Amino acid sequence: MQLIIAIIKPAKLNDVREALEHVGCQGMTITEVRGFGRQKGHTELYRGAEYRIDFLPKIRIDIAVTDDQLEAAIDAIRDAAHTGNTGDGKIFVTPLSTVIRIRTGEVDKFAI
Amino acid sequence: MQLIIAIIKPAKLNDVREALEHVGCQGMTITEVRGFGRQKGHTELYRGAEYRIDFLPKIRIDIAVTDDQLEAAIDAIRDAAHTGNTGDGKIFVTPLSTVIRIRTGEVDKFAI
Amino acid sequence: MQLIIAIIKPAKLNDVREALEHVGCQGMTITEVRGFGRQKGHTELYRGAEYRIDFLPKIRIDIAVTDDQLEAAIDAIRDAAHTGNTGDGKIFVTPLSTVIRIRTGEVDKFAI
Amino acid sequence: MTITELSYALDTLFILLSAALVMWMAAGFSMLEAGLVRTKNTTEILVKNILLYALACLCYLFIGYHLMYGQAEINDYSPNAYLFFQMVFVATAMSIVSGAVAERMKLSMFLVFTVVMTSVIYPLVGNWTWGGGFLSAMGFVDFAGSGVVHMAGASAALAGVIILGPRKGKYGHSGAIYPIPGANMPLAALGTLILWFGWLGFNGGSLLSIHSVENADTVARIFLNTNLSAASAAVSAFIVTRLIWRKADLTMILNGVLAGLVAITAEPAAATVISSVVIGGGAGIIVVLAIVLLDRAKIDDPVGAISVHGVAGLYGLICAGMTSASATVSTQLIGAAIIFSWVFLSSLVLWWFLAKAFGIRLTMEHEYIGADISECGVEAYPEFVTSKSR
Amino acid sequence: MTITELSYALDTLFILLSAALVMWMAAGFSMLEAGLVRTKNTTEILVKNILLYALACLCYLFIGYHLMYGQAEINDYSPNAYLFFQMVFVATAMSIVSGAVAERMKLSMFLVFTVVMTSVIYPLVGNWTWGGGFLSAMGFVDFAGSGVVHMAGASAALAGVIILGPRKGKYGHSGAIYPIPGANMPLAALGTLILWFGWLGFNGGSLLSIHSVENADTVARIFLNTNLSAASAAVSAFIVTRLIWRKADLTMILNGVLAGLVAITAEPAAATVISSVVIGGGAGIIVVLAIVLLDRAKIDDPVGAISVHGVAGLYGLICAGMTSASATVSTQLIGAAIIFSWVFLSSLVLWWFLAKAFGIRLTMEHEYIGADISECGVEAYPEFVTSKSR
Amino acid sequence: MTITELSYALDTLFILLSAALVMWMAAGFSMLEAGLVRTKNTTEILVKNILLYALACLCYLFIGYHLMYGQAEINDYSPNAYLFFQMVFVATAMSIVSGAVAERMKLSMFLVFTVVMTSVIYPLVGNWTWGGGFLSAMGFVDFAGSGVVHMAGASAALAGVIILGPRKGKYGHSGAIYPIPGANMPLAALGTLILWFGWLGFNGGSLLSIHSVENADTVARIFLNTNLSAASAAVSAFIVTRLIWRKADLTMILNGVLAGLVAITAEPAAATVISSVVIGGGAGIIVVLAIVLLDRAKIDDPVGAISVHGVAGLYGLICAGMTSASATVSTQLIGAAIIFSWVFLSSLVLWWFLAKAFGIRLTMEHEYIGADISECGVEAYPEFVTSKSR
Ligand SMILES: Nc1ncnc2c1ncn2[C@@H]1O[C@H](COP(=O)(O)OP(=O)(O)O)[C@@H](O)[C@H]1O
Ligand SMILES: Nc1ncnc2c1ncn2[C@@H]1O[C@H](COP(=O)(O)OP(=O)(O)O)[C@@H](O)[C@H]1O
Ligand SMILES: Nc1ncnc2c1ncn2[C@@H]1O[C@H](COP(=O)(O)OP(=O)(O)O)[C@@H](O)[C@H]1O
Repeated sequence: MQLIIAIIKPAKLNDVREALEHVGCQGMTITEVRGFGRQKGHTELYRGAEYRIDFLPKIRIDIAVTDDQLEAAIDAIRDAAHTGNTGDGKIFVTPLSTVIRIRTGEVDKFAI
Repeated sequence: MQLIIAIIKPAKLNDVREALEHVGCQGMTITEVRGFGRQKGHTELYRGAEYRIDFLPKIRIDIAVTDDQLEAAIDAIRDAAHTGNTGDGKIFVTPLSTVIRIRTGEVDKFAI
Repeated sequence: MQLIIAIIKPAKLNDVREALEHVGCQGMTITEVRGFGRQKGHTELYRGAEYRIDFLPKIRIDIAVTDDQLEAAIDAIRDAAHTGNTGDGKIFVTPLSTVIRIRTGEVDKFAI
Repeated sequence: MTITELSYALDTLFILLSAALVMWMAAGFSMLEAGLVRTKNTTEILVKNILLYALACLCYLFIGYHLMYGQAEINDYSPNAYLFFQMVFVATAMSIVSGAVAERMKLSMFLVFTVVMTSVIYPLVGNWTWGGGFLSAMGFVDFAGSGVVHMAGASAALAGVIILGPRKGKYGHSGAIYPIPGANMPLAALGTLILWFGWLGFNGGSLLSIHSVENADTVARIFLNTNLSAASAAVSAFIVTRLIWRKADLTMILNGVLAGLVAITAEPAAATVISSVVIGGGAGIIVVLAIVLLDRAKIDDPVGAISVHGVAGLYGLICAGMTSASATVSTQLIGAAIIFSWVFLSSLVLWWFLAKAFGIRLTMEHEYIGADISECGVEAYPEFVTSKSR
Repeated sequence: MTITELSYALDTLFILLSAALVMWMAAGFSMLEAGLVRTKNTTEILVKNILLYALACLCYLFIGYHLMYGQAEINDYSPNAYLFFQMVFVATAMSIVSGAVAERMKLSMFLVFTVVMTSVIYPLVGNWTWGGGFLSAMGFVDFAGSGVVHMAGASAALAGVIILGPRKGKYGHSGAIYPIPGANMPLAALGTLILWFGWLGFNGGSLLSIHSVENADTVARIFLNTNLSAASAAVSAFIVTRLIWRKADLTMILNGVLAGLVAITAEPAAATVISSVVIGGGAGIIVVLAIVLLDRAKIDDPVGAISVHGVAGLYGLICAGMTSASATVSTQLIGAAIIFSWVFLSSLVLWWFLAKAFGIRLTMEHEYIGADISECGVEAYPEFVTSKSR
Repeated sequence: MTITELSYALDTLFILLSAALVMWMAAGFSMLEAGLVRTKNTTEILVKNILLYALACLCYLFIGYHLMYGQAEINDYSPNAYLFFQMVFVATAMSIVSGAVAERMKLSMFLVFTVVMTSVIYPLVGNWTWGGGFLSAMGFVDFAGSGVVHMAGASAALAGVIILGPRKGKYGHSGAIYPIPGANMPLAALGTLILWFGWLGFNGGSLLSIHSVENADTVARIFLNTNLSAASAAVSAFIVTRLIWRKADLTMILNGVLAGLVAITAEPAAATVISSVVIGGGAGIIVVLAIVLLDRAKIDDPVGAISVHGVAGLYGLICAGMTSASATVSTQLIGAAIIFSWVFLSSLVLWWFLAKAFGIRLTMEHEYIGADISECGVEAYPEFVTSKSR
């Protein structure tokens, strides 16, 4: 099993969620994060002093998938989150050794 | 070493924390997240228009453990977070290659 | 490729970001989290009842690096986040099998 | 144009502006209570406060006023100004209840109670004291309503809290008390300051006349004393809090201010500046202790309404027995007992009946997700992440 | 000192305090609108509200007042009190516009519109009705401005919304309507309560005189009726909302309150208490339906200003045709049509011209990141995580 | 009932309502300051504001008033109304200090300073100017307190800031200036609008009499001019900000409004509408520049109190030298210098003594975690995640 961590633009959350549901992913966890990267931040002003905001709002999606779902899920995220502008975000994949569903105690692929 | 990522109901945080302390885990990091899964969301109303909220508040616990703590920690979380209703959450485990305590520079199992 | 997860004191975010840029890391994602550990929390008071706050504000930095950047990045974080007091935080490293840049579709080390 | 006409106009203006200030207290209660409940119950407490104000006005207009004053003869100022002033007073009594039963009561049952309270329960008390009834005949003094409005509201609240029980998670096994911090301190402070401001109209306007030198002096004394009692209570509540817990607990100071206001309300005109400072100072201390003791007694009152309006109201009535020329402490105690008994018992019966017949408490599930979603469908800060996506 | 002098002083005081309450309504609109827009547009709506108030005062002083009243002869009270009272009224009309066009209009263009609206468009309507112009000659009645202020403001807003289009993401393909919840319900409730309070001065002060028994009685009736209409509208809006959606939608109740206030404004003095309750009750129902229908018609009005001030304003004018002795429903309809046509058409031309010449809408990029950053450079809660690091 | 009685009553009512509006300014300062500090210092600034108001009332009652007015002979209105009005003025002066020293001063030391400031430092200035002292004898004019209240408060604040030093992280090595954005712009805007509203009473009430045609006209002029100066300053501050930074910085506009209010306060009665607009316009520009320059000079004033009340206060005194018939610019400058010297130096000595003897600054640890937790034990939004678990 694999854990996909996707950092996307907040505006794309609904599209990505729908794309993921479409390829059979029925669970995911999202976090409001701030990203730093090539995308330029913006300047803010406070009482005559300007300052840069480099960390921009992003959404992080954590989604555990079985090995055979992996490719479809990645493709779904990439396509749905894509705008072509800097700041579209990244997808990271890391292996999972165990997955447990707390309610039933089911493990691994039955738990995803 | 392993990193346990547990998604639980917010109401269960205190119980889980106590259960983890009980099995010897003295550190953890929590994040307020939103989960999407089998648990139904609810309908909200705004100026005559109804809309669904599918993402429900959850707590994510990240906890690094040594390999021999792993099983006890997982059991502790599973038992403490269990209510039997949908939305109880999931536990994911992923390997850690390195752990460092910033204050002392200690590494790996001494750093957990 | 490796994913570094660093938990640091909020006051150290700017220093750590600069140190990371210095060693060539141009992207990172941060999350506001709460940490529980050896650092003592504090007591709060509400209408005559005292209660402990054990979870303290921390910043979590997620940063994907290539294998050869790993050491430099870890050192940068450790040095910049260090104050010597409890609560300085921890660094965890976990392997990444895939990295994708959504904007371009580039993968792995080209995507970092 | 005659001088009597002008006096009529002046008194009418005075009453109307005072009434407007009392109306504005509705915003004070709304903000105070919204600040002291948890986020998940914020929208609902706002709905309750606005609807109780609206219902109180209507019920009092059609029923309560007639019970309270019958056919009052009013010649010195506009009768409608008088009606408006009395009307906004009722809402105050009811606002006290909403805070104490917050976070766990069904909106519908609260509104039913509001109708009965403002149509019947409160107007009868008002009649006995201000409508020429037996309490005033007895010599009982309650100038602007420490008892009639505040203690009465608190008595109804106490009955409600007893029938309702504490919020889930407030009290643990073996006597543990868990604080449930409110959501928003700036709102609570704003609400308190609104109440302080509005209270000048509440107490000042209760003289209902300013047209002579004597009355003008009395009104000025009332404004001054009301302000001083609140100020003094703020300081004494701060000192007690600091002595006991070594910290300046804002919510205790806010409750102190309100207790000072409630306490002076029974007789703001007769007190000297010194006695106002003393009365307020006592109120600030008493309310802090009352809050702690009620919490120990497992009376769960999220905003401290019972301590602020009930305990400090009773204390104010007793003080009035000392400062007022016409009353004695014992008459005041008897009057207080009568008001308490009537309001508490009638409310208890009503709450009990509603509880049996329909249930007054939210289901556990609804209490858990919060009254905002279950009763109103709107969260306090509804702009969730997904809506940012547009 | 003569009795006439005293009467002069009393009326002046009455007008000044009423005007101060109307000034305070600027805070009401600010908070209401800040509560109903998204966080990313909060600072900008606050800037808009403060600047529109400021500009309205200045433009009206230098231009609007002269157009509206020419050389008014004022003897019974201070002419400057009158000027101040009229001045703060203008800002109210303009506040209505800011809410409806929120979240997508350029600040600069909004300010240009403000200048023209408060210098010319509104003063002409005022002149026709209150400055001795043809509408009053016709028998058209609008005591405190259901039409002149509220419907006029809403007409300008409607024109703006039509030229501007809806917020991005509000309406989907194939008729889908997406709610865009506002950021902060406590602020919205506070704003509404401020407006309720201030409206007593808005309607009461419009009599401009309290010095006789008759006038004092009229002012008292206005205060009472204004309050009752709002209360009744709150209850009826609640009932409708509860019946249709089974929930107590706070924002609908708030809009109900405001609709009740707007509706009674056309004739708060002639109505009996019963008719005030009925007028308010109708307003609360109408506004809920209007909001839903306008949304279906893809008129995107984030705060409901067009329904509250326009639809309920028109309804209030019609009601005045029934309660007032001097007006008929048909005169009222004709008057309403004239006001609407003038304000709507002149605004439409102006908005259209501004749109063609300079563009009135934020760029898509700016709308997306929010007007706070793009127009003001300051977020509503600017203390971002990195600043905590110090 | 005689006409003199009625006049007495009318003036008393006028003063009491004005005083109530000034009392309400306490809420304005509370919200403004709560909006401009960081979240971690919000509860504490609320505590400070409420306690300073309460202490100011008590200290002035027992000590300050006697120093300031001795045995004043008052016949035309109720002496207690006068006392109440004077009392609420003192709190205003002290509120200015709390904002400037925010986020780093110990609560206890602030309260000690409050006692001395409101018992002695301020009352002496008041005595010299309004109590028949040498400044008034000299021809110095300060109608409602641009100097006596505002510049005095700012001078005490400046001394405090100098002894206290800037907040940690505000100024970097080699002259870097880091903005420390405040927590809550809607609260800051609300606070400013409350102050605008209350200021009408502050300036208007200062005439202390409305009973004649002349006085009524003067009060009306004061209301009008006060409002116009604020409106004009809002616009000019906006224009300057937009020209320099191309953005509409809300906090600058808010400070502009306040500067306009402060500036007109020295002589709101003599100014024409045109000169009020000019005075306000100047104030709006000056305050923006002052804020930037003070920041460069490393005077760390989180809310801009020194610029708003000090710089605009001085400017207002100078303007009064031009608009007032009785004063000259040089008398005004001399008066300003005397007020500044006395308040600044006595405060400096007091702050310095307190700093040496007890320490006035929070420890670095406490400043870092925030005064809310270290001084009050209550966070501004204390409902942390773990409490959701119940
Ligand atoms: N090395 C990295 N580790 C973790 N997160 C990263 C990394 N690089 C980028 N990100 C995340 O991806 C987001 C988008 O990256 P950015 O460089 O701005 O745009 P793009 O990927 O289109 O070039 C960043 O805001 C950040 O949240
Ligand atoms: N595949 C997944 N990847 C990441 N998080 C998941 C996944 N599936 C479920 N979750 C998380 O677990 C929570 C509970 O899952 P849910 O399906 O609602 O209940 P249950 O696990 O009891 O069937 C979700 O809200 C979500 O946060
Ligand atoms: N085993 C762990 N797993 C995950 N996070 C941890 C763990 N131990 C500590 N942390 C995080 O590191 C932070 C600092 O740890 P703490 O024990 O307080 O200080 P120190 O590392 O200096 O001894 C904690 O607040 C928590 O967020």
